[in-house]
Parts: sequence; structure tokens; C-alpha cells
Amino acid sequence: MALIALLLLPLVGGVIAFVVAGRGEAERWVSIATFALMLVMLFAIVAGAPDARWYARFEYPWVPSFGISIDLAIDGLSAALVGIAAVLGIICVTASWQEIRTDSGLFHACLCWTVGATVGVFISFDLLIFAFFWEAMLIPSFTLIAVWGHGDKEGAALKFLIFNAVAGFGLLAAAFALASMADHMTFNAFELAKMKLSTPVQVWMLLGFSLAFMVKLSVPPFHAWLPEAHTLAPTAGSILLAGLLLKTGAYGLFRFSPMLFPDGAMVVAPYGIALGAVGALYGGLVACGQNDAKRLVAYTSIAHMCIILMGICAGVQYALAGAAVEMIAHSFSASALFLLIGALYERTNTRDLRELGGLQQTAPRFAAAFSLFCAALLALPGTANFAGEALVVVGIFQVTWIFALAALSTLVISVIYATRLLKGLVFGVARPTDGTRDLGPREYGAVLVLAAGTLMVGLYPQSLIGLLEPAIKAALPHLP
Amino acid sequence: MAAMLPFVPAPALLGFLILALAPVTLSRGAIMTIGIVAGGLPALLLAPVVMSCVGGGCDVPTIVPILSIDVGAFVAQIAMSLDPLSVVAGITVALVGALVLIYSGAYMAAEPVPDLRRYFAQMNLFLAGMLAVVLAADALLLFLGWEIIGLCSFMLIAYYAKLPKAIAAGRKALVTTRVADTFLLAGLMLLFLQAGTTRFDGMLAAVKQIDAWQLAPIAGLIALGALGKSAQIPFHTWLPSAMAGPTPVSALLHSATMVAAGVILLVRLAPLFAAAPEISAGVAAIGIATAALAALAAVIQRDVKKMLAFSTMSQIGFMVLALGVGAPAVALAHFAIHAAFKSLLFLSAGVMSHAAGGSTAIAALHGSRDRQPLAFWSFAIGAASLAGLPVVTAGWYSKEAVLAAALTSGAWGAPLWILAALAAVLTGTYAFRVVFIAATATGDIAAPPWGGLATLVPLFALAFVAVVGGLSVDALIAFAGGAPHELPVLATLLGAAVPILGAVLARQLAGDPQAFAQISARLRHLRIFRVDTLYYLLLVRNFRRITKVLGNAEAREPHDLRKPADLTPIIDVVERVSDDPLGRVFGGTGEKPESADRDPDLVRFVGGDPLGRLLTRFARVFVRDFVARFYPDRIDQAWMHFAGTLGEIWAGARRVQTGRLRDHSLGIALGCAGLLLFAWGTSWR
Amino acid sequence: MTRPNAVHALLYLVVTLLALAVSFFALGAAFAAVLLIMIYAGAIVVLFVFVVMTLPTAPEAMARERAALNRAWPLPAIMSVLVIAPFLFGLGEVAPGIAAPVSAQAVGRLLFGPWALAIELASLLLLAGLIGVRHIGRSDRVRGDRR
Amino acid sequence: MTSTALTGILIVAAGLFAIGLFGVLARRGILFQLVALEVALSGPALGFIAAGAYHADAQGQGMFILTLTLAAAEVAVGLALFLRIRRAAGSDDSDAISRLKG
Amino acid sequence: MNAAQLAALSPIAALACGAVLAMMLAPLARAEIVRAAAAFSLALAAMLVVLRAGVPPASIGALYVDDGPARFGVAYASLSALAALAFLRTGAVGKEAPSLLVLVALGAATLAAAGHAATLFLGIEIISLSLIALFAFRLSRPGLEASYKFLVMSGLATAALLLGVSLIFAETGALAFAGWRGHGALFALGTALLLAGLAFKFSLAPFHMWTPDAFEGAPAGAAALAGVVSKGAVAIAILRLNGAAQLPEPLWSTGLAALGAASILVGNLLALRQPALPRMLGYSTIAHSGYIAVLLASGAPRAGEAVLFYLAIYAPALIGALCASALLGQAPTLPDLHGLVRRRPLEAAALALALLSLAGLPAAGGFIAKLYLLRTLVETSGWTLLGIVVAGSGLGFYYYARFFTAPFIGSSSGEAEPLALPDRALLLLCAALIVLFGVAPDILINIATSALSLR
Repeated sequence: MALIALLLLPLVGGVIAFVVAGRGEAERWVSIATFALMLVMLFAIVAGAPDARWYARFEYPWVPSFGISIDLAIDGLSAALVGIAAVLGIICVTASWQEIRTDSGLFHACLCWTVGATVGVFISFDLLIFAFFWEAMLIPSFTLIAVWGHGDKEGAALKFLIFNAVAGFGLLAAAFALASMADHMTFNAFELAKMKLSTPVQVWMLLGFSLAFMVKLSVPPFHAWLPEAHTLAPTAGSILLAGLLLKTGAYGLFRFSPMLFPDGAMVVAPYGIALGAVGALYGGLVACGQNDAKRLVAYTSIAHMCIILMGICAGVQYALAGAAVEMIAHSFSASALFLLIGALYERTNTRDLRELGGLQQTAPRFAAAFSLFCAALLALPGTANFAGEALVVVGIFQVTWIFALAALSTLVISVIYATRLLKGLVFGVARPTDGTRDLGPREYGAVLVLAAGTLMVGLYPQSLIGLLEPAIKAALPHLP
Repeated sequence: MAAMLPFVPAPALLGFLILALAPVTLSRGAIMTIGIVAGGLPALLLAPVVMSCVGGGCDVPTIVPILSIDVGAFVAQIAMSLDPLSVVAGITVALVGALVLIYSGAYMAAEPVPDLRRYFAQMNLFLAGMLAVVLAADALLLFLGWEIIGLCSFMLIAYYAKLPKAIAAGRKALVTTRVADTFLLAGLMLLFLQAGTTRFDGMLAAVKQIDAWQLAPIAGLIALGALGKSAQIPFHTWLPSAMAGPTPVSALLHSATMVAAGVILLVRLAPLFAAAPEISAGVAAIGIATAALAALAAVIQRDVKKMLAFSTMSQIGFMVLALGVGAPAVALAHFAIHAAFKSLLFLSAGVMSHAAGGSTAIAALHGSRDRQPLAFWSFAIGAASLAGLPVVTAGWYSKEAVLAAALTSGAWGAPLWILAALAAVLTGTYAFRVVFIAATATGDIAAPPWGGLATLVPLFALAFVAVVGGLSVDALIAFAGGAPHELPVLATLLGAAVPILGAVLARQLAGDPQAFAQISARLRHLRIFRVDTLYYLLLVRNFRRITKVLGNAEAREPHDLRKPADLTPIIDVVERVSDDPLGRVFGGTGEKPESADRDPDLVRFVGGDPLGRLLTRFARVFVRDFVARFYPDRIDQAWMHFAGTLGEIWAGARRVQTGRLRDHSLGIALGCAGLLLFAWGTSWR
Repeated sequence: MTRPNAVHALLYLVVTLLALAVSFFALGAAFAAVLLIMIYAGAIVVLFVFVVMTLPTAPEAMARERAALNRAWPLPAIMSVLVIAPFLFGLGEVAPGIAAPVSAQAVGRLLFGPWALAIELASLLLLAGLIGVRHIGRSDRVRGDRR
Repeated sequence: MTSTALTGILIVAAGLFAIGLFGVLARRGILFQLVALEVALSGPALGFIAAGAYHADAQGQGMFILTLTLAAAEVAVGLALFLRIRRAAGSDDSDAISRLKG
Repeated sequence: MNAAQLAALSPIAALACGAVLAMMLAPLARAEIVRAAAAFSLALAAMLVVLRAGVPPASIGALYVDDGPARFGVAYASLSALAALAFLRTGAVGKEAPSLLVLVALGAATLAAAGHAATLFLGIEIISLSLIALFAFRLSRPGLEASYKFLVMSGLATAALLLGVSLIFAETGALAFAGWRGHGALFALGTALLLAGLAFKFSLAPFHMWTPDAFEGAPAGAAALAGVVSKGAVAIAILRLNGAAQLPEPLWSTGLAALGAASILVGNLLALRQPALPRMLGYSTIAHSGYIAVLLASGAPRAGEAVLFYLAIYAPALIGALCASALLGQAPTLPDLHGLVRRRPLEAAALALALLSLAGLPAAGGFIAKLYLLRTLVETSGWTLLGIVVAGSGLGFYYYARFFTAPFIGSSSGEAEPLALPDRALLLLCAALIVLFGVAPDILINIATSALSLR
């Protein structure tokens, strides 16, 4: 029962925020309260978990004639991701305290709805409801970019919407084909998993599913929407995009491909790793050439996502654990970087590396936070990113050593763009000369929360890996 | 007593946390005291542990587990170990760290408060990282420390944030060491996959089962990783440019501790290399090559800090040679002694250059004997110990031990020994050259005596160790488990003659500067010295071009990348970053090479040999044809193009919908005719 | 049909309708033939002639009609041939039927028997036409927006 | 009334429809198009009568009568529109009224 | 004509009296009273259908079949006509519009309940003639143009239909659908022409030319009638043809599928960058009739249920969209929509929801309708059709997205004008229906299945 509440809370919160808008800071506090309540509820669910694997299950037949039932379940991985969704929600609200002035009611409503839809994606185990939330996620994030973005925001938002929606249709069609193959028409993922399909059919189904996941995961051939969407979105928008939406792609692949198409996944895995390796290199190289800070971080997200893709496709225990940890780590580091760059943009009104610099002198707290997260970007041991990437690389070493080398070379490239970012913003002579105000208490608090997350997972990954253990073991391809 | 180990790096870590993250603003005094106290405490904590070990209490390594991470398939156990290696290295690092921190208290007095705070925070973090590396008993903790000291070296080199040179040097250092770290990570991972555990003792135990063809790459990768960190030949270019950082940083990081981390790792994994003879031979070759070449380069340096950097590279070459020939204990001893006298040299050079108006050029040190008698004499002792004056200095004992180890190391022993001796001679020359130049009398003694007790105490302590330390070398080797090598009398005598010969040569060189200038000019044009520039042109420039081509958002035409205008910024960077004569020669001309054909000259000039020119041309062709196609995010444009075509299709289709009734009814007629034909076709039974 | 002059076209229309009526007689559908002549030839064509007579068609309009026809006749011709082609070749034999003339009484009995609803609907059809014409033909100067 | 006679008549009916179609496509005058429409409608009328006769079924003539009513109504509305368009567009050429396109 | 049959005919009778009443009142009473009379008759007809829900079917010979789909059709036609009446912007030219509207509803009802060629033909013709008059109602030049084109083309199509029916009559000797079975060449050609005639009314691909002009030229209410009421009735007629008559199989289903696929592609493609909202809606109705044609052609056992469901979802969406566009003036383009959310929040929301439902996005009913479509296609494994439908909805998504995001972007001048009561009520009703069917589609599914079960 708590799961439905967890799902409906953000949606209702959004409506309240929209209604109560205008009266002072009311809608901001409403959304913060919604997210806080979500966190409390999540802890309640996880604490009171009866059995090890599934913390809570919920089943309600919605359209019996179609076999669609609202079938929610939450385990280690979903709990972690939902937790991050709530935390990022709060951080988005704090980040856009000054930035969003015009009709902030609708803004906070969209914020809550996006988080709500992503939570829906993370806990729904009925393929259709999954596709339902997958599409529903797009509309509020679209308005987030289209109304409060910068520059040619409509174009970027429309491109984002078209890319993901059409991929969503692919997912819908594949889900349909799969469901209709079951003896009695059902969308429940667990029953579909029991169905034994011939391998070529499985491969086709998997391709249909992974098309949508690849676009959302922004693996290079399908990444065209990500740079504009991230760069032109408001700070909160980019945090949500990087922190949550990219993870839904990874989560989908992680959860459904081994579960529904075990032998299909075995066939597709080598291509997946190859694609991931090429993507990581491409993302890294392009990132080094960027002059706009936000665009640079966007491309680094592409590189990190490709590493996650490699981890998932490797199908080995380490690689999957690494991919899961990297998902969480990337949420921390990417959102923090976007938060900082957004704050910088708010003060200096430019994001071009060539016109910025010298934060060390003018804003020491800014510089300290920035160097920590750049260290996370280049996967310094002690940060969560290293734990994730090292495990992925170890896993891939077991599978094929050529792509492992490619993964290692991304580590080297990551140093280059990380130091480029550092050189551009933190070191050098202070530009713009009038100097920038240091981080306010609110922003610094948000950054500290993210820093604590990164370091806690980095120094003691056991806490996170223990939580994800059952999900990883389930995702392991049980050899036929 | 071993339980105390995990708490040794704790105070330094605490110091870092307080200084870096505490939101409260600290006064200059508070920063100084926290920094120095936090830096000094590990030495004090380690003292009782060393005491307990002196009596041979810790020959058998005791492991102190800290925490364990269970990742389903394996349990990673992070732990520290108390054994001779960690004790010796630990006490050296802690002592030298403490002394340098005290010294920098005075040296950095003039820095603004926020910078000072950042400096002490990073120094403490470095100390914690170094201690972690030294004391680590498992791969995870080692790699954690390894990367932290890498990051701190980047931060500290780029301490003078306003100087673009410092930042470029920092980035160069971090990128090069990071490349080495990746090799190390790969090696450790492969080893872990074979051994199944991250603990070193577990790995070493498993070495025997790994068959030869797998062991070679693992050992090779780890060796490359270690050598990269210790700035040996293939990766040596970043060390001289790292001198851009403040002197105490160079003293602690780039002479005593960080660069030796590679050596410490090789000592800890000595059994692994023992099992891979060809790799150890390679390591020895690299060691001796670095020792000789670096010594040669040091002789012709004009800047004292650069000279000391090359000398560090050469001394580490000696340690690597000792390791290569299979005498880890000797290398460890030499590391300890070297740390002492090299930091002594740096600190005293710092004091002298400070007094000589801040410039670190050797020529500027004229007459510092009169200006700074105390600093000069400590520099002289350091130089003597570096050159290895017989009996009286510690350096001689450890160098003798290395030479002895080289001589007795089987077939290749003799030539190795000769080369080592030659290197020792060169060491003597460059060490004493500076001493003699500094000793010349000059008029201006006006510079005020500088530095109070804070500079003198470290100098005295280090000088004392540099001299007295020799007695303990044999004890150290025994303690570290190596057997002291007996040398034939002739070899020892020759060993003693070498430094004196070096001193005489230095005296002669210091005498007439003109002869020295020609020799150094001719030497500079030798190809091996231009490695640095070649690296820059081949690797860095092409990498920058690829990334600029790949992702540059602005629509910069690819062809103008090759325009010479693009070369000038590179050249002045080359000049700043590399100390190489070429950079100055080329940069010196000042006029910008206008026409595009200038480019081939540069290639011919640098390449020097057809192979070099071929390589650079291939790189440029590769970039222009293959990579240029990945022009700004070509995939992105493909998608927009696809969207465009839809628009045209719509415009075309729109024209079909003419307003005229005749065409509309034509549609109906077509429909009817089509259906009729279809019906007629299908109805034919 | 192909005559440019409106009146000529109408006269030819009348001739075709009369021919049709005669064929109806041949087929034994006398009642239908009479209806055809009375309503079709009588009422509808008269309406056409009435409209043509009241509006003088300008000579250049006729010239334009002739020019247009001469220029654009091939395409429609092909289309018509295409529509006819299946009929000419395709028609095989049809099941034999009892061919007999259908008397007017039978038609009457049908119309007011099972087809009563159809007749009602036909009347509504005419009603719709009536309202439409009443509205479109509105003579008072109520200007619809001429946009 | 043999089946071949029936098919013959049906072909004539189809011919009438085709001629009507030709008229609508070829002629640009609105009046002429309406006349062509009448001819096209007369085609099925013949068809119905022939089929009715062949099957000796009154329904053929019933349908004929319905066709007649349709033709009448259509002509009435057509001519009203013709007058209206003549006054609004100033010419009775059907190409004049082709503003709605694209 | 016993009592049961009379009862079965009662909705039609109500509509007929309503039309006559409205026509008579036109010259006498004020416009509101005429409109009220028409509304009353439509409501009465719908009520009668609902009342007779339980009564067993009593069809009057073949002419008027009183089965489940017929009743659904009658109710559907009268309710949609009632809704269209609300925003029938016809200006002060004449007061006959309501009566014409009721006549269209009547035509649609007869068409939906037609079991015999005569009523089929009469139903189509009543709708066409009244639509011609309605299109030209404003007597504005575009209106006249649209109606004249519709006149000539519907004339041609009806002639083709009649010729087809005469051929089939010649071959089979029967005019009732049940009697149509055979395999001769004549029968096939007749069916082809019959399909052509119906496809015209259903605005499928090659015969679709009249729809965009009608949607742009005619008053919005008339366009709604053409788009929703007539299309629904024709769909039900085709459904009945599928059931009752054994038409030559390869021709009928593949022909219909081909026409459907063509209209999906043409409709979506031509609507891609359409600047004006009504014209875009015109093309989107072509696409949607393509979807319905594909459903009908698939011949799956539950296709009928899917069609009824699709119509029930499709009607409120299109009516809502057209009402919103009518309120914005004759032919609103994209810039006119900018910033609508600030001026008229209700209208913007209703328009957005309607377009969402047409696009098939999850929040609205359209998603479930698209679901039904996909499921039937997957069941009959019509893979090419599935591909075309997915591609079509992908394209469709683009132009719907352009229009349903426009009200939220940008800002616009002008202050918030209040809406007239009937419009406001209609928009609210449409929005509520869309969301209701989106969230709880079960209600509608049960209605559709029960309607179909009543054979």
C-alpha cells in the first residue's frame, strides 16, 4: 500500500504546488515537503522489509481485459534510485531559488511530476505501466526546458521530446509484441520472464527494448538530443536530466534485459560492449574540445553512461556491481557539477571557459567544491566514481581485454577534460575582474550533501553494494 | 604495537579536513600551527613503533586489517602492514615531511592567508596519502594513496595559480602520471584476477602458480606504472617542469617522497619481479639509462632547481638499478639516505635563492657563501653526501652498496658497474660545480640574513642525518633483510676515487665558464634532449587538435588548423614548459613563421630523422582525413538533416493538394480506376 | 457534352434522356420510363435552361471554355477509358434470371410496403435540399463576410 | 432477357457513368460540370432498371426513383450554389474558386 | 409495423420531427429558441436510445436494423451533433443551421442502422446534402468554395456507389446486405465501386481531397459534424457490411487496408508542417480514419469492439480541439496560440488534452485506443501495417507536439476574455471525458463489448 502512496505523493505534490503558487515562497516549501515525505516513506519501506529481495510489492488489476495490472515492487536498486530522485528533487528546488522567477508554480509542479514519473519508472514491473511512465516522464521535463531554458530552448526541447517519444513508441511496440506472445494476454514482467522464447525472437525483442533505453542512455549514435537539452535547460532541468532521466535508461537495461531475454542478452552483449567502448571514447574526445562548461559536462555524462552500458553488457558480477555503483555516483557528480556551473552562470552570465577563471581568489568555497567534483569526474579513488569504474573495468577485463584497454583509456581522457575544466574555472587570473560572490548557504548545503554522498560511497562502497546485492545477483545471466 | 599503525596518517588527514573544509576563517598563525602540528604528529606517533622494531621485533610482517568490502564474489580487505620496508620508509617520509613543513612555515610566510591555508591543507593531505602508500598492505589502499599524492602534486605544482606556466606544468605532471597509473591499475587488476585477493601477501603467494606468459605482462605493467611515478626515462619529462611549484613542495614531493613511491612499490613487490627475470633486466636497464642521462643533463643545467630535479631522477635511477639487479634492501637504504640529503639540498638552495633575490639561476648564487654562510655550508654537506665523498658522508655508503650490488649481480655486473661509476662521476661534477660557483666571493653582501630558527632547525637536522646516516646503512640493509655485499678491495678504492675525480672536474668546469658554455651548447643539440619537445609536438599537440576538431562547437574550418598562426601559441608554450634549448632557440627568433611551408621545416628540424618526420606527417594526415570527418558532432548534424528532409517531403506533398476541383475529382477517378482494376484482377478465378 | 455552347449541351442532354426512356420501355419498366421523362427531362432540364437563359454568358467565356477543352482533354479521356476497361473484358456469364416486365402495381406495392421508411427518408432528403437552396439562394443583401 | 443482354446494358450504364466522369474532369465551367454530374447519375439509373428487369424485382425501380430524387435535389442545390458563386467570384470558371490549397 | 418496430424507430422519428420543427421555427422565433428546439430533439433521441438499452432488437425488415452497433451509432451521432451545436459559429446570416444539423444527425443515424442498400444510400445522401448547405452557411467565399467542391465530388462518389450497388444487385438479385454473396466478376467490380463510394465519405487516401478544404473553409461546427458524426456512421456501416455481407474477400479487406495505410501516410505527412490549426486537424482526421480503416480491414474477432472504442475516444478529442480552434477565430495559426495558457487557461488545457489524446500519449484516452489498435494488429500479425501505424504515429507525434506545446511557450498580448457558457461547458465536458477514458477505460470497454454482443 505504501508503494502507491510513494507514487502518488509527488504527483499530488505537484498539483498542490501549482495551485498554491504565487503566495510568497509557498510552492517551494510544498515541493521540499513532498520530497522529504517521500524520503521518510522510502526509509519506512526499506526498514520494514519482510524478505530480502523485494522490500514491498503491490498488485492491482487496472484493465483486466488487456492484462494490464498496476504491479509495483521495490528492491535494493529501485530503493537507491528512488532515494536519489527525492534528494535531487530537494537540491533542484534549492538550486533554483533565485533563478526561477516567472510563474514558479508551474515550474515546481513540473519538477514534482518529473520526479513522480521517474519514481514510477523505477518501481513499476508491468511493462505497459513502465512504458506509460516512460512517456509521461517526457512531458513535464519538456516544459521545464521549453519554458525556463536559455537560448533556442524550444528547438532543443522539441528535439528532446521527439527523440525520446519515438524511441518510447519502439518500446511500446516491443512490449506489445511480447505480451501478445504470452498464452493469456499479460504485461506482468514476472510472468513474461517465465516464458521461454526462441533466441532470434528474444534478440528482436531486446533490440526493440534497447532502442528506447539507448536513446535515453544517450549512447553516441543516439545521443544527439543530450548536449542541447542539457546546455539550454535551467539548472534544475539539467540536474534532473543528468541525475534521473539518464538513469532510467540504465535501470531499464539493467532490470529487464537479463530478466526477459536471457539468451538474447548473451547474443547482443559483445555488440553492446563494443558500442559502449566507442561511445565512451567519442564522448570523452568531444568533451575535451568543448568551450562551454555545461556542454563539456553533458558530453562527459555521455562517456560515463557508455561505461555503464559496457558494465551491464559484460554480464559479469563485478561489472554489474560497478555499473550499479556508477549509476549512483554519476548522479551525485553530474548534478553537483551542473549545480555549480548553474550558480556560476547566475553570477557571471557566461559559461564559456575562455571568459571565466580565477575562482580560487574570488570564491574559495566555490573552488574547493569544484575541485572535489572535478576529482570525482576523473574518477579519483576515494570518490564513488572510481569504485564504479574500477569494478566495471575489472569485470570487462574478465570478458575481453581489448575493450578493457579502451575503458582504461577513457580514464586517461577523463583526466584531460577534468583538468581542462579546472584550469578554465578555478585556476588562472581572476576573470571576470569584478569577482564572483561565493556560494550562498543554501547552495553550499546542497553541494555538501552531494559531496557527502560521493565520499561516503567512494570510501566505503560496501554500504551501497550491500544494498544492491540482491538486484545484481538477479541480473546475472544464469548460464543456460 | 602494530595496532598503532592505522592512526599514523590520521592526524595529517584531520589537519587537511580542518584546514580545507571547516567553514570558519582562520588567522595566519592558527593555520601555521595546525599545519605544522598535524604534519609533525605522524613522525612522533611512528617513533615508538620504530623503537619497538629496532630490536628486530618486526622482522615477520604483521597485518593490521582496517575494514573489509565484500563485493559478492570476493572480500576486499583494506589493511596496513608493519614490516621493515614500511617502517623505514614510513619514518623517512614522516621525518622529512615534518621538517619540510616547519621550513615552509618560514618560507611561505609572505603568502596571502587563503593561499596559505590551501597550501597547508594540500601538504597535509599529501602526507596522509604518502603514509597510506608506504604502510599499505593491500592494493586498494595503495592505489588510493597513489592517486591522492598524484592529485596533491597537481594542486601543489599549480599553487601559483596566476602563472599559466605553473598550471600547464601541473596538468602535464598529472596527465603523465595518470597514464602511468592506468598501467599500474591494469597490472594490479590482472594480478588481482589471477590471485583472487587484493592483499599483497596473498598476491605474492599466488605468483608461483601464474604461468610465465601471464606473469610477464602483469610485471611489465606494474613496472611501467611504478617507473612513471618515479619519472624514469619514458615518463621523465614532467619532473623538470614540476619545479614551477614552490621550493618546499619540490623538496618534499619531487625529491624525497613522492617520486620514490614507485621504488617503494617495486620493493614491496620484489618477489614478483624476482619471478620475472627479463622484466627485472629491463628495469635495471631503464634505471642505469636514466641515471646516466639524467646526470649528463644535470651537468648542463642553468637553473639550480632543474639541476636538482635531474639529480633526483639520476639517484632514483640508481635505486631502480639496485632493484633491477635484485637488491631491494639496498635500494631502500639508498632511498632513505637520498631523501635526507636531497631535501637538505633543496631547502638550502631555497634559502640561498631567496637571499639572492628569488631567482633560482645558478649564476645568481654567486657569493652566497658570504651572504648566507649557514645555508651555503649545509648545501655543501648535502652536495658532498650526494656525490658520495668517502667515509665522511652517508651518501658514499649507500652508493657503494648500490655499486656493490650492481657488480655482484651476475654476468652483466661489470659493465653495469662501469656505467654506474661514470654516472657517479658526473654526479660529483654537477654537485660540486654549484658549490664552487656559490663559493666564489662577490661584492654585494647587502642581502639581509633571512629566516630564523624555522629554517635552521631543519637544515641542521638533515645535515646531521646526511653525515651520520652512513653508519646506519649496513644496519639498515641488514634490517631490511638484504645481505651486505663484500666488495673486492680494488672496487672499493675505485669507488672512493670517483667522487674526488668528479670534484676535480667540477673545479675545472667552474673555473672557465666559456668552455662550459660550448660543451653545454653542443650537448643540448643532441637528439635525446629534445625528447620533451618531440613528446609535445607528437602527442599533446595532435591530441589537442583531435579534440578541438571533434567537439569544437564553433564552426571553425578544419583547414585553418594547420595555419601557422596556430603554431605560435604552441611554440611559446613549448618554450615555457620545456627547459630544452630547442624551445629557447626556436622561440628566441621572435618572428612568427608566416607561410605554411614553415611547417615542414619545423617537422624536419625536430624529427631529425626520416622516421620522426614520417611519424609526424602520418599523424597530421590521419587527423585531416579521418578525424576531420568527426567534425563538430557529425551525428548530431545527421539527425537535423533527417528532420530537414521531412520538411521538404511535406512541401512537395503540399503541392499535390491543388485547390482546383478538376484535380480533386481526378483523385476520385484514380481511386475508382485503381479499385476496379484491383477487383478485376482478383476476381479472375 | 463536348459542345461549348451551354444550350447545345442541354439539348443533347434531353436527347440522351429520351433515348434512355425508350430503352426503359424496352426493358419493360414502363412506369420508370414515364417518370424519367416527366421528372428528369421535364423538370430538371427545364430548370437548367431557365438558369442558362437568365444569365448571358460572355463570348470570351465560351472561347475560354473551348480553349480549355481542346487543351486538356487527353487526361480525362484516359481516366474514363481506364474506368470502362474492366467492364468491357471482364464480364463473364451471370446466373440465369427470370426476365419479366415489372408492372407499376408491383412498384407501388413495394414502395408503400417494405420500403415505406425509404420513402419517408427520401422526403427528408428533399427537405434537406429545400432548406439548403432556401438558405443559399437568400436574395436579401445580407453580406456574409466575403473574406 | 438473356444474361448477355444484361451485361451489354450494364456496360452502357458504366459508359454513361464514364462519360459523366469525363465531363466533370474536362470541363471547367461550373454549369457544365453540373450537367456532367447529371449524366453520371443517369448511368446507375439505367443499371438499376436493367437489373430490376432481369430479376423481375420491383426494387430496381424503387432504387431508380430514389436516384431521381437525389438527382433533383442535387441539381437544385448545385444551381443555387452556381448563382451564388457567380456573384461572389465574378466568374463561373471552377478554377477561379481554388483558393483553399496546400 | 407493430409496436416494437415503432419503438425501434422512435429515435429516428424524434430527430425527423425535431428537424421539421426547427425548420418551421426558423423564420418565426429568435435564434436561441430554434437552437433550443434542435438541442431538445437531439437529447430526446439520445434518451430514447438509452431507455431502450435493454429491449431486444426489433428490426424493420432489412431497411432499419435495430442491433447493438446501430443503437451505439444513433446515440453517438445525436450526442456528437448536440456537442457540435454548441459551437456552431454561423454568424447572423440565417437561422436554419440547427435544423440542418439535426438532419445530419438523422442521416448518420439511418446510415448507422442501415441493413439495406436503399437506407445506406439515403443516409449518405441526407448527410451530404445537409453538409453542403452547412459548409456554405456563412456564404463567405471560402465556404462557398468548400461546399461546391464537396457537392461535385460527393455527387461523383454517390454515382460510383450507386453503379456499384446496381452491379451487385444485378449479380445477386438482392439489395439487403445479407443477400450479398457470390464470386462473379460483376460482383467484384460492384464491390470495388461500393468501396470507392464509402471511402469518399470516410475521407480515405485518394478520395480525401475535400476534407482539408472543408475544415478550413467551413464553420468549425460543420467541420466537426463531417469529421465526427459522418465518419462514425460510415465506420459502423462498414462494420455491418463486414459482418452481414460476404464481399469478395481478397478485394474488400486488402483494399480497405491499402486505403487505410495510404491515408495514414498521406494524412500524417501532409499535416507535418501545417501552419493553420483547422487544416492540420483536417489532415489528422484523414490519418485517424486511416487507423480505423486498418482496424476494420484487420478482420480480427474483437475488431468491432476496438472500432467502437476508438470512435468513442476520438469524438470528444476532435470536438474539443475544433471548439478551441473555433474560439480562436476562423483559421488560427501557431503564433495565435502562443501564450494562450495565460489568456484562457481552460481553453489551452482542453486543446492540449485533446491533441494529447489524438497523438496517443499516455495521459489521455488516445493511449488506450492506440493500444487496442496495436493489439489487434499484433494478433492478426499484420506486421507491415504495424510498422506503418507506428511510423504514422511517430510523425503524428511531431505536429501534435508543435501545437499542444504552443500555448505554453512564449507570451502573448491581450487580456483574458471570458468564454461563453456553452463553450466553457463543452470544453470542460470534453476534457473530463478524455481524462476519464484515459484513467478508467474499463467503463468504455464494457459498453463497447455489450453493444457488440447485442447482435
